[in-house]
Amino acid sequence: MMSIQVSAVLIVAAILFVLGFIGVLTRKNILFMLISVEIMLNAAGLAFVAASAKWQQADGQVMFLFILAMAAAEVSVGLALVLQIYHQYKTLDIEKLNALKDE
Amino acid sequence: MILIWLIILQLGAGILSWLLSKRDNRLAAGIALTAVIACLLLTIQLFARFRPSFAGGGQWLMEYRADWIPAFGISFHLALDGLSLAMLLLTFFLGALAVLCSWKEIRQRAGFFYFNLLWTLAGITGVFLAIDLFLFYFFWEVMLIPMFFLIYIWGDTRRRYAAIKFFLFTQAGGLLMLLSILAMVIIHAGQAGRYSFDYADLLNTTLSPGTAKLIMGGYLLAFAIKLPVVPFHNWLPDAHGEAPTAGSLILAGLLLKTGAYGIIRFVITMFPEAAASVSWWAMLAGVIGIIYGAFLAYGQTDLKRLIAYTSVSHMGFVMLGAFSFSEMAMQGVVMQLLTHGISTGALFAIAGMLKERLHTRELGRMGGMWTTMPRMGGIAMLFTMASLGLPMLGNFIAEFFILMGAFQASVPLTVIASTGLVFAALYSLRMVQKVFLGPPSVENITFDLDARELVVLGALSVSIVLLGLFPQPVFDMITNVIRNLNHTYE
Amino acid sequence: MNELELQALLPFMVLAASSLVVILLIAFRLSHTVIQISGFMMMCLTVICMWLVRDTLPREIPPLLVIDGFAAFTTGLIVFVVLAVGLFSYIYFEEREENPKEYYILLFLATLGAAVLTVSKHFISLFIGLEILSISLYGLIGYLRNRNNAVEAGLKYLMLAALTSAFLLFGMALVYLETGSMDFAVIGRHVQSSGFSVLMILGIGILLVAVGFKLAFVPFHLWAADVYQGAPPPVTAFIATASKIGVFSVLLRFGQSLGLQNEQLLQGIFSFIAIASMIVGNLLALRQQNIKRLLAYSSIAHFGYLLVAFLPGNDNGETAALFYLLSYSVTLLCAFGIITIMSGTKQDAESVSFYQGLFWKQPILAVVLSVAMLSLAGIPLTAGFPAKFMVLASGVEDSRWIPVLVLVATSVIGLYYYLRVIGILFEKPEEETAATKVLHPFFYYATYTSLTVLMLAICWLGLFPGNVIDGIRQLLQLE
Amino acid sequence: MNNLLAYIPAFPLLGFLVLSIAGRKMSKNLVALTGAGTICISAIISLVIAAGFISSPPTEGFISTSVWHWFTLSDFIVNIGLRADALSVVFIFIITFVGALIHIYSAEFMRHDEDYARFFASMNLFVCSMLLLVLADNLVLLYLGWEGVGLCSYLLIGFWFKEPTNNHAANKAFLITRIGDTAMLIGLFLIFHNLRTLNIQEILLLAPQNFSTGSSEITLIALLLLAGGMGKSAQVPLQTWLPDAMAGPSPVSALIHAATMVTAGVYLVARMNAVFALSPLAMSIVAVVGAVTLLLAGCSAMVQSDIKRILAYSTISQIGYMFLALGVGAWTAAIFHFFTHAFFKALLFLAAGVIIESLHHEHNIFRMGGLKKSMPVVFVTFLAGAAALAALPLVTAGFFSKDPILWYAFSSEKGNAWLWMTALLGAFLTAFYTTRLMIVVFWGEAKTAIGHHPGKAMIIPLIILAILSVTAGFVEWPHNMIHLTLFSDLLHQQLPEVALKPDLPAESLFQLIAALTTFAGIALGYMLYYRKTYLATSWLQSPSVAGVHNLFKSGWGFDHFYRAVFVQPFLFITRINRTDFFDRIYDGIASLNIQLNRFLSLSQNGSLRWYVVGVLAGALFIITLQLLL
Repeated sequence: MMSIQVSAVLIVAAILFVLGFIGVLTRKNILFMLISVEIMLNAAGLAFVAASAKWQQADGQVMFLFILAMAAAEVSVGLALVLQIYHQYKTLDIEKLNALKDE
Repeated sequence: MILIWLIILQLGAGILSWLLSKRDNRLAAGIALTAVIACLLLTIQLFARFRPSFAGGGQWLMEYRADWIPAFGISFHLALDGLSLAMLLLTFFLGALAVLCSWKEIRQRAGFFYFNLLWTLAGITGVFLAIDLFLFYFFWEVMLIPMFFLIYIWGDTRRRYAAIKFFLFTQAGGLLMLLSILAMVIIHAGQAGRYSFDYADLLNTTLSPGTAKLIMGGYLLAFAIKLPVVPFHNWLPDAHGEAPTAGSLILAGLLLKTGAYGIIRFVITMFPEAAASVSWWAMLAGVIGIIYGAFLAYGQTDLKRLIAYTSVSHMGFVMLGAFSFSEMAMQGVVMQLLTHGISTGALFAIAGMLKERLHTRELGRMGGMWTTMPRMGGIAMLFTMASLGLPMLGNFIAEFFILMGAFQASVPLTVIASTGLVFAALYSLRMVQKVFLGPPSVENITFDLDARELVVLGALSVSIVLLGLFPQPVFDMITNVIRNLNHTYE
Repeated sequence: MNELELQALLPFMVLAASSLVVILLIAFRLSHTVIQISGFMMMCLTVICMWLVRDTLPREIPPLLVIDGFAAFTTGLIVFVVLAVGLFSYIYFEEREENPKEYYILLFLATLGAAVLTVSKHFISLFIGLEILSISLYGLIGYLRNRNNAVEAGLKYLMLAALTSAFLLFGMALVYLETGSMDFAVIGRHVQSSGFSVLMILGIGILLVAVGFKLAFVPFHLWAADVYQGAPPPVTAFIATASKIGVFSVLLRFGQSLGLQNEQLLQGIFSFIAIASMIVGNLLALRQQNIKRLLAYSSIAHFGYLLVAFLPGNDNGETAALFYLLSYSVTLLCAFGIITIMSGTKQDAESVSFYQGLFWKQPILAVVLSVAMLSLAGIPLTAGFPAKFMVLASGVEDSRWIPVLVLVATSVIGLYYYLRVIGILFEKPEEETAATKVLHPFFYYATYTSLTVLMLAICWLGLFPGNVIDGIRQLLQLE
Repeated sequence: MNNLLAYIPAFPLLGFLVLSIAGRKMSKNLVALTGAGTICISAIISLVIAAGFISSPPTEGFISTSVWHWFTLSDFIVNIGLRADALSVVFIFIITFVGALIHIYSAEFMRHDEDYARFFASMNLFVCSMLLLVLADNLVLLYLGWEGVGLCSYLLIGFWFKEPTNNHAANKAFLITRIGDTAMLIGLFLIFHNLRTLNIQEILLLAPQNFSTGSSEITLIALLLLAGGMGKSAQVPLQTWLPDAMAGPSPVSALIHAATMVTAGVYLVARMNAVFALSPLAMSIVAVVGAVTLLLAGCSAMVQSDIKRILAYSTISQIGYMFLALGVGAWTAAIFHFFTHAFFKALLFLAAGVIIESLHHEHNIFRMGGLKKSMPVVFVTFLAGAAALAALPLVTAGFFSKDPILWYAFSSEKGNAWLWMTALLGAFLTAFYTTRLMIVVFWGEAKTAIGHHPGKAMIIPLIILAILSVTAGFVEWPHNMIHLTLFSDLLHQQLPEVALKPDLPAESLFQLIAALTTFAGIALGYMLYYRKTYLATSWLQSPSVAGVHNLFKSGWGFDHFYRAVFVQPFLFITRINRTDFFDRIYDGIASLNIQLNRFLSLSQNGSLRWYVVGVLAGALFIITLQLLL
């Protein structure tokens, strides 16, 4: 097996993370924003895996499992809210959701 | 123990009158009056008891101490000396009159009114007695809240603005003072190895001159705002102008005095060198206050604002005297506190009585009141004369001593300050002329003082004359305190 | 895991069980009142358990948890908050005639999450606690899906929370990469031996984004007002108190173990955040007419104050922070209690003008709210004063003059809007609005009583903070 | 005798207290009885004391009593202490005696006024204050009396306060004297600063020991005290209040603004003679002030048409003589002039009051006329007073008191020809305007019908004063005539004698010149206003004469000058700063906060993506900070 530099993985993770972030910033559709956040979470997971590979420990992988579980939970709640939003606003454009603000 | 009773009595009576007010407004006022007069009698009794021992003995006539927050070395420490005693006498005297002034003026929610009044008085009492700095700050703030309510609820049209302005200004100063207290305590803790907020302990803190100046600055700013010293005076005309009569009376008569008390008790005593190093500037601030306040007072068209600005002017004398570091001026300062409390209190009471009758504070709508109200006119004339420093009346003694003492410290400043007497005459005479003299306007036909008002103003008149002619008991009361001060700055 | 460790964990187990109990009760189709009472009982049980196991403390439960005096205090505080929030929730939901039963599941889960945060000493437990808390909160915020733009608030919170969770995780990963451990103590030792490397600081910095978000520090504060406004008042109370207590306590523990405050750069960041939070929070609240938003902004400022106590990183600072959390929670509960009880069937009592003349209609409520506002403003006689005093003292002791002076200045600005609210309470009332309430009298009185008790607690803390301070110091084993 | 001293001010004080507290409920008779009665009692007591002084002078030269202890501050002890020496005795005699007469007169004069009690209360308080002023044994108490009389003067000028002009006059009087008073107060501070005492005797004793002659400190002290005196005694440049002060009732003008209060400055300078004697410069300034004043006021008096203003300017002028005398060291001459002036000027004012009252409050002399026939008693008494004022030689008191002043203005060590000539010119002017006044008022045809005639209570004081105006001078004769110097004998117990220049011309020559000047003045007046009345009117046609006339009439334009230089700027400042400049600063801070709030509120726009940007910004901030450092 080819050994991969930890730093290289880290850079990939960072790129993924930034890409996800850019997604959150640029997307107006709530679903795509959620997906972008998922990408960011997975980028973090990747970093954990890289770190645990560096230290030859299982902790990082364990953490990755937690991240997956958490992401799933989050998305499920998120999708429930999305449903409600679509129900109420008939749109998934995040820009339309601005009833709460300073006058 | 009697000291703590003075506070508890008022707090308790405040709650009682609030709770009972639903039944009867008069009852609430009665309870308040009884409580304050009881305190007054207690204090007079203290005065009688300690009178022989004013001259000698230790620093405190009486002390009470209990642990409060031991982790920080904070204790509930009250103590009485001649200065506090003098201020307490004034507090309860004016307090009783404030209750009497409100007798008819406050018809709505009287119970809550007297609650606030009494709690303010209790806070002021605490300020004059506390010698633990935490406790002092505590009372310093406690007196503000009920005062805020007094202005906010029972004030005049611009009461909201005035009340909030009042609170913000004093709070700003107060917090800086808290910082100074903390800094001092922590420096002391570094030296003594334990926290203590006790006055006596903190007096022994050694501070480098620079630090001392900074720390003193915090205290001084707080007291200067309260006093008030120009340019920190802007809360005062609004608060005094809008407050109900009793509120103005207590503000002018007592709250301002806490600032002066603080300067004497803390600034000058704890930081003698630092205070001496800024003394010229402080005196200058006092002088500016004297002149500037007088100019503004002359320009006002609102009676209560006019009186309020006279306070700015008169408190300038306090600043001038306190920082001239002369025993004579210091005696004058204490005297000024008492006499200004009485004379300005009386003027506010008169303004309040006029407002009850005419429903206005505008000078333009008054005039010729002497014809219809000769008694009030005469008494108003007396207090106008007191305010412009006529001999025979207490204010003269005070200002005379302050100027004479300050003269030793700085001739030019004293000379400028003395011209304040001319300006005092200007605004005082203008006030009397606008209100009482001139042709009587038809709409102003009204009734003269009734018995209750006569008691209020009569008591004030008698006391201002007595202070002018027999000031010695007051001087005796505070001589020892001021001697002790002298030791610290010699 | 030995018996003693299990004992130490007992309160947390009870806490976890309480949501299960609620699920079971719902399964048996029991009424809201029963659920409420049993929830109340469970919380009381938690408190009793904490009392029973006090002798086993402090105890580490490797590798994830440590249950010490600090944790006991913060957990106790959270449970106490939840007791009050539960009571308010009952009134709030009973009035709305909504189906509130599942709400309690989420509430207790969120409590568990916050409680876990207070005992965590490891990134994994931190993460788990935080996510339990967050995910429950999404549900809680959006619970009343048809009202008050709750869903919008829920979604905003969810999106940002998930986003910042990613930051948290990435930061953790970086730290883990540097140190090879996720245990605070091990990381701390690593820092002691080899100092802060660039990656490490970067990791901690990124991690702070998440913490800053949860505590609504500037510039991560933008969500706070919207969420506070959109969520039902009891939930807002929970977010403002319990959730923040949990996160702040983990921040404290993390900071303590790593000595974050000794790092010049991080110290600068913290100072900057503190100053910015104090200024921005107070300024934002200045003219706010919605009391929930106002409290949101005020909480931004208050956590800025708290950071001033955090900055010195010493025992006094910690004591001050804990006392501040205590007094702040009690005070906010009062305020939100009033909002809850004032809220009508159709609308939350949000607008400040709604409270005009409250004093002359319902003096007790008005006095409670005034005391709460004064306490927030840090005026003596109320808990806010000794709290602010201690924060200032710790700041002054450490000579952190700039944050301290900013604190003082912004307190004055803050005072303005608190006074504005108080003033409105004492204005002349508008014409009588017939507010009819058909509540079970017991709960009605219970709420009044609890509000009064809370108010008295504020005053007691304000007047005699000595005992509590001593208690905190004992729990922290400073004496 | 010592014990009696305290009663002199005590009775008027008692009267004041009774009247001010219960006055409104008392009948008018009772009020008059209280008001005038207390003064009469005081007058009797002071007569007893004065008699005692003359018959058997006390061994130390004074009597004193300490009423009570006022205050003590370590070594600074001040008592309410009274001390009467010869100087004070002269003053208390005049104050109580003339005061009593004026009170009796007022009892009738003010009869129909609704504020009868207030009038007598103020008058009694005035007498009490004035007595304290002259009896005080320390400067603090003196200052008390000093301000007290100022207060009463204010109250009485503005007695008819419904008329705004009266109030303005009262305010003006109070303020201008207050300026002088403040200077005097600073003088007191300076004295205390140097001598550590304010006891008058101690000051007089210590001053020569502590100050060298002509040192700047003593000069400053003397000048500051002089400033106080100038304010009270209406000397240039603080004289402008006195003509306006005539707004008060005539008895007030007689008592306060002619006989007593305005001479307080004279008393002060005489009392502090040792201080002034140490400063030649201050002495010369006193003399010059007096000289200038007497001339300026004399000029103004010539052209006034209001009878009381004429008398007011004349008063200023006469007090100018007293200052001149003081300035040249002729202490006793000054006091003697005060003594006689009190009688004849009080008389003139009271008589003027009668005339004004009878002519329906007519003040303009040109609308009077022909009163010689219709009011013979008033005519005779007025004539006596006018003759005394004009210093008609030998037959009037005014001559005996003014003549020494003229003489000393030249002959004293400190005097010179200029001062003498000024005084002489003043004497000429005096004679002229007195004649003018007499002729215009009493001769010619009646222009206003007479209302009611005065009653006994008003006539009797006039007669008494008229007699005194003629005879009071006989107690002191010029040295070269009869060697009778009762008055200066009395005063020399207290005041130093004049030091004369060596090699002086004969005194008689000067007396002759003075007498001729007086007659010249009378003759001119007679010419212009009796024989050739068209002359005056024709002169006034020419613009230069009219300009001078207006200048004189407006009191040399001092009022305009002060208005432009002091009053208007002050009013301007107070007006533009009415809302307090500092308030703008705090408003600025407040609105800054509000602007910041508005600005920050923009960030709370409800857009989630914007909030994400916030998070990004925060994260970037933290990261860049780390990367940079």
